[in-house]
Amino acid sequence: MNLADAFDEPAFVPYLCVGDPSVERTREYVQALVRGGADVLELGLPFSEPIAEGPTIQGSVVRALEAGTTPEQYFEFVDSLDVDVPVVCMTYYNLLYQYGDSEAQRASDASGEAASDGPESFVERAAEVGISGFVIPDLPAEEAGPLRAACDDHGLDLVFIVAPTTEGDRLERMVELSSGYLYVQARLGVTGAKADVSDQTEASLAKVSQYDIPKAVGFGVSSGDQARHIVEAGADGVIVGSALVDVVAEHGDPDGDDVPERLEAKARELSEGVAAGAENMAKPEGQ
Amino acid sequence: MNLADAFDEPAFVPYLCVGDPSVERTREYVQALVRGGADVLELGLPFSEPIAEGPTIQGSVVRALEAGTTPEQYFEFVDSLDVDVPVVCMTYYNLLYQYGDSEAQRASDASGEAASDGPESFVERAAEVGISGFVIPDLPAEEAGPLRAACDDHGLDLVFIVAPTTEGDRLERMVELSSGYLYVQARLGVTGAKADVSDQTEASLAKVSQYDIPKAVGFGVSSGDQARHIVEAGADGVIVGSALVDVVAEHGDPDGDDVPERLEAKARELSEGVAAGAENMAKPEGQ
Amino acid sequence: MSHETQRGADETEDRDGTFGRYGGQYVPEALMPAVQELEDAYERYVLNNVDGFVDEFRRRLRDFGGRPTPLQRADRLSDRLDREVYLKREDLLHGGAHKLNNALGQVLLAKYMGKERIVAETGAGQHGTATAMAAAHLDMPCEVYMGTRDIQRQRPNVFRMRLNGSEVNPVSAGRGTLKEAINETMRDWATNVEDTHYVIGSVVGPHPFPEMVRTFQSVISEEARAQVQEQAGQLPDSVVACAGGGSNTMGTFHEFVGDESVDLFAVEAGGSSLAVDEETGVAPNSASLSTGTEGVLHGARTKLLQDSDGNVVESHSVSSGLDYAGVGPELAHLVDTERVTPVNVDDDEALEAFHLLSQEEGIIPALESAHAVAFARANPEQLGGLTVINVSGRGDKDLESVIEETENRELENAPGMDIFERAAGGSGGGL
Amino acid sequence: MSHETQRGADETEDRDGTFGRYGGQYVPEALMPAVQELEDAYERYVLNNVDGFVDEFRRRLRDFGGRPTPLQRADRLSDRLDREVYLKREDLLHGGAHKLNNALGQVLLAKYMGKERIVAETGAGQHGTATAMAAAHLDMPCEVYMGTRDIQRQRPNVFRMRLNGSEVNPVSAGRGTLKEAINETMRDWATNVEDTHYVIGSVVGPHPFPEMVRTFQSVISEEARAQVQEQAGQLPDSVVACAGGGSNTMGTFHEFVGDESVDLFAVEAGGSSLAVDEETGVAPNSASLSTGTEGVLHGARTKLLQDSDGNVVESHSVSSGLDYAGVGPELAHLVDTERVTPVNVDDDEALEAFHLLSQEEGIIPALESAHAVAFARANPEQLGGLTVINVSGRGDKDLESVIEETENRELENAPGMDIFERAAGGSGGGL
Ligand SMILES: Cc1ncc(COP(=O)(O)O)c(C=O)c1O
Ligand SMILES: Cc1ncc(COP(=O)(O)O)c(C=O)c1O
Repeated sequence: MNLADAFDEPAFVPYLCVGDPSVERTREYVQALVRGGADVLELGLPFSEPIAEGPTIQGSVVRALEAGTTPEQYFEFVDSLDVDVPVVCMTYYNLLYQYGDSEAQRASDASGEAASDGPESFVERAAEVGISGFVIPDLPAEEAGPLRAACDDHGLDLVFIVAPTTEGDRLERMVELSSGYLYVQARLGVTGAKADVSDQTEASLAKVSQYDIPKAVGFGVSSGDQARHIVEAGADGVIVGSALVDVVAEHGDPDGDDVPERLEAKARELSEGVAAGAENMAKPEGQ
Repeated sequence: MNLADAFDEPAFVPYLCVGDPSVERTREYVQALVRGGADVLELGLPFSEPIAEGPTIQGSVVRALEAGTTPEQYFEFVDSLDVDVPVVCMTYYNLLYQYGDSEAQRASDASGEAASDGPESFVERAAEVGISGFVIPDLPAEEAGPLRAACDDHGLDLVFIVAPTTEGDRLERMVELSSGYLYVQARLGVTGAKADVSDQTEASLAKVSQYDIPKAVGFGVSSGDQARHIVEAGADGVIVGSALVDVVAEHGDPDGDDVPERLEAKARELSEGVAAGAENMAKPEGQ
Repeated sequence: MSHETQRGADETEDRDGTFGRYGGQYVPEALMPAVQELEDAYERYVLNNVDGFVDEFRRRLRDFGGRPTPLQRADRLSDRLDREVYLKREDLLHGGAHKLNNALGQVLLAKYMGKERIVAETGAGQHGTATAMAAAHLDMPCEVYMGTRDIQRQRPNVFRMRLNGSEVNPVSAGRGTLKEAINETMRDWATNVEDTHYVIGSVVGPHPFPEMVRTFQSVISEEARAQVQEQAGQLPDSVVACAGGGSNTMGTFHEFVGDESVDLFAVEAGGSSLAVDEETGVAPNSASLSTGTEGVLHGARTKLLQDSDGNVVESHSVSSGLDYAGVGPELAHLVDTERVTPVNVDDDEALEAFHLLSQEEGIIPALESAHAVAFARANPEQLGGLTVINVSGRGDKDLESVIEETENRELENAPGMDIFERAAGGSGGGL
Repeated sequence: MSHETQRGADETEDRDGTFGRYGGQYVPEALMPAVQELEDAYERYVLNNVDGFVDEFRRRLRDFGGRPTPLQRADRLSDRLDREVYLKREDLLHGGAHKLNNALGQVLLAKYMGKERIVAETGAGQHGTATAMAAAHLDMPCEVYMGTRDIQRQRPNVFRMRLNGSEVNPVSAGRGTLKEAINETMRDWATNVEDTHYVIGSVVGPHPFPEMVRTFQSVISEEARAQVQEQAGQLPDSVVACAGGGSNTMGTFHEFVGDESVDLFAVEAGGSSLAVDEETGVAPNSASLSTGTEGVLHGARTKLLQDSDGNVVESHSVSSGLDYAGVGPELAHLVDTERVTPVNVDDDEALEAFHLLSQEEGIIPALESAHAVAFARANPEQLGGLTVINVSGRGDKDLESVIEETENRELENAPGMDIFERAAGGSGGGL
């Protein structure tokens, strides 16, 4: 499914890290999110150095790694996922970079030269399992050439994050390189649920409003109310991670806990917030 | 009593530190030593920095200071001592130097200038209580001018220690300055009982044999046998400290222990050793 | 954007802050403007001495830092190895390690840039203390991130940072060591990027850090190269430095890179074994140059210790300053091009060299630096007739751990430490 | 025998190794030949540079010791005190204090004299570690006497001596501190005088020690006098140094003694009070210049803390390196002649100055040196327009005790140390 199309109406984009606490439970959670109104899924592939994440998502990543989640398991999981919304893979560049090096190959070339052939194999495999695009927080436009090319080859989108600090030429270049949507970072810092919507949000949206690409706002969104405000401010989508991971973090007995129910409820709150915002936008004040 | 006269026959010179464990007990001990055959008494006045003493005598000095022994108590003790042998005061120079400064005087002159008038008052007081002479281990000939003069003024002897390292001009000068007897140090180092008599002893005695002053050997003598050997080697006296202090160190209940008896027995062993050596010296091998 | 280094052309550096296949700027978008601002400031102040930055830096290095540090002929080591051995004495720099060269440079640069706050990561605490000292000296508020485990292991350095007025922020993620502290500092920087400068502790991180840190540290080889020629009348046949991130390494090598006759040895921590335990995701070593593979870590493409998926593994070394899974990109490149020879020594050899230098030269080296000495000691024939070894720091910070590690092993030459029991027994006193 | 000092006439010294009414050679007869042999060797090698002793000494001070040490303008302290404040950075000398100047000189001299063994006393452990380093460097067996109590209080320095290959002999007599360690070292020397040299740790003891140690330490003022003229274009109006035995003091003052316009302040440890408790025989201070009286201690006539009988009392200071009941005879004489002004600061002021220098200048000073800073801080009007303060050592050795002492007081500016609990609590992590 074309990623950009998912934003025809303002979209709710939940994030979860795959493998926390297990791949099987992630499946239940994802289904709950879809039931709750998810329009796009950002699914994290856990990496050992999640430098763009705050404590909540870090914790989730650590649990997923401790559960032994590997890129291959991730791909199989997405492959077997029976949902009707596009999936975006969120991870860090080293995992793309390493993918496809067999251990044998690595051992035969301990010097590290030519051990890696870049992100090509990873993208190929992602395409195979039906992934629509990528968000790679440690890959700025400057270093994205090889991945952009591989994505183009395989018809995948590459989503860039526009930070409050992004301006001028860099902004131009990033918008140019971005496909699917623009990830508009609502505040400086790292991921994490906050009680208010940053003042930055409107300014950030304003500076990209002229570009013809869907804009999804993330970093710190935690309530339906916030989601509504963001959409009212002109966003085409709202990305929510930590507020959902907070629910996952409370998981208990795999057969008995109510995490899926609570995830679904939270997702519904958020997606309804998005929808309410969209409705208001149809009114006069709308841009 | 003239100190030199005490060495007409080879003399046994025991040392004890006054005030260990109390001035009163020292009195009993001293009487026991005299019963055991002491010809001269070296009585230590305890000083906080006994740098020439080994662990045994250090221990005794510390106990005496802890018991609160002061120079004035020492003088009163010697004054009241009812024995028939000359007493030599063994202590360190700072106590001589400070004596007679009243606290009031000191306080009125906190800068320290002219606070001390040298050893004069100390020597005067020593003469008053009947002390015959001094051994001051940290006062070499080079620094002894003022004390020598004060001793001359009051008719007291000043005994210098000739070390194994003392030679040539310094030896000459020390013999010249010395009166009463020469303290011949048997070995390098500090006081302390040893199981053998140092090879040094004979050499040390040989190097002073030409001088017309009694020679008493000390540092390390602990048995009657050693005492005999030393006298046979030409000594006019044998000084014994640590071996006696070892006995004192075992004191117990002040009314019930047998320290005086054991001191007397040890003194008898030593004085008999001295006497036996003297007898052998009367024979042909004698010098 | 291609930079000329301060002292002439640099053969190892390509365009855009890369060194051959290594380097780059793999950082979150929020940091890119800061990274670029830093590139500009680096060019302006450090490379072009605008506003007299370089003059002030050098003056402060001298007056505050104690530069130049001596180059000392090691008499007994020279006898033992039967060749001329010279020691570059970075242990005498203020703070006790080469780290101040960089920390002072960066804090001063932050001041020139108008930044109002410093953050830094630290592992063993050496970079943290150097940064705290520089920040106190230059009146800049400073916060240092440090793993909770390292905080407990490196108490004296924590005290020193606090005494210098820095905040120390505990990081409990992961094993609570350096790698996590770097992650956390990046997060702080990403949050406060507008008024904050991140003083990174080695020649790692996104461009321009690797080049900039190397430039600040190159004062080591600048001095050493002149000193050895003055004292010995010749260039050395070899130069030896330990390599964790590689800042003392690049600092010691840089001015010799163009001297083809000089062999350069980067000594990594072999730890207890060179293998990686895939099961536990732990490498019992920190030998990323010798055994690592290419990847992206902390903002740069470089050689690193990782599992087959690309997750970074925990490294290990008896020396916490070498205990890092990555290495500077320039050093990785110099190894690929065979200009630098990567070697390693294990924990035991490093401890033995620590004792050797302490006993025979009267210099208690940092355990990091002891690795360099250990390599020289074990491989004298590779050194040529004259070698310069960098003593990157002093060992005061390592006393407790050396005693502990020594007790657990059979080491040549290690002195006994029963003195404390003897002193407590209260025998002593008297001869 | 009267000596000329190396650098011209010396106005404070009279014949026979006395300074006015102070000095002399009050030692057991067994030591007199050794003391005289040392006088001869001092004249021969140190004063007359026979066999190139002085050249070798200076070369080793440079290459091994790290001389010259910087003279640094203290920017923030200058602002605070509203005058020019310069710091002489002896904290950067190898080993972390000025002590090496003397230890290296004496161990080298012992070598020139053909001695085969070194003994030394130590209190805080700074002189012991300096001697152990010098002995390792020059391949001389070394034994250091140290009180049992100091051994327990100064663990890191004990480790360092052991690591340098020295024996550490516990002394349990008395309170188990410096005074007893000196006594015991004298005893060892008296026993082994023929092949052994006693490396005394300050400008105390029998002649020629006070003069010789001062000569070795005078490199401090030699450098500082030239540096201040070069950097500030003038002589200072005052020079400030702490005084325990007085070696850093005399070293810092010596070359300025002839400069009549320069005020010299010797800062003693006021401890908790300037009184002496006659009852317990303890002085809760170490201010022998300010409150001591003339007497004989450790081989010299000087000012010392004693009771009315002449027994030496135990001194006290928060800074163990100042915790000594005597003081060098030359310094006592310079005080009597009013060339040097004796002053003192108490424990609290010293601790506050410790924190001030750590936080505002990025230099963690030894607690001893903090006394000098504390005096300057409290009495800026006495300093004139430009002052030089000697930072005699670094504070790494004092970290634990400063933390402890700080916790027991209300001090201006002291940083909190709850970091360890926070780190143990394991919260941290994340922003
Ligand atoms: C003394 C010392 N040497 C070496 C290192 C290793 O760092 P680098 O490889 O960056 O020089 C450290 C790091 O803490 C250190 O403290
Ligand atoms: C750093 C430092 N300063 C000063 C002193 C005091 O000694 P002195 O008065 O001899 O310089 C010591 C003694 O240990 C010391 O370690």
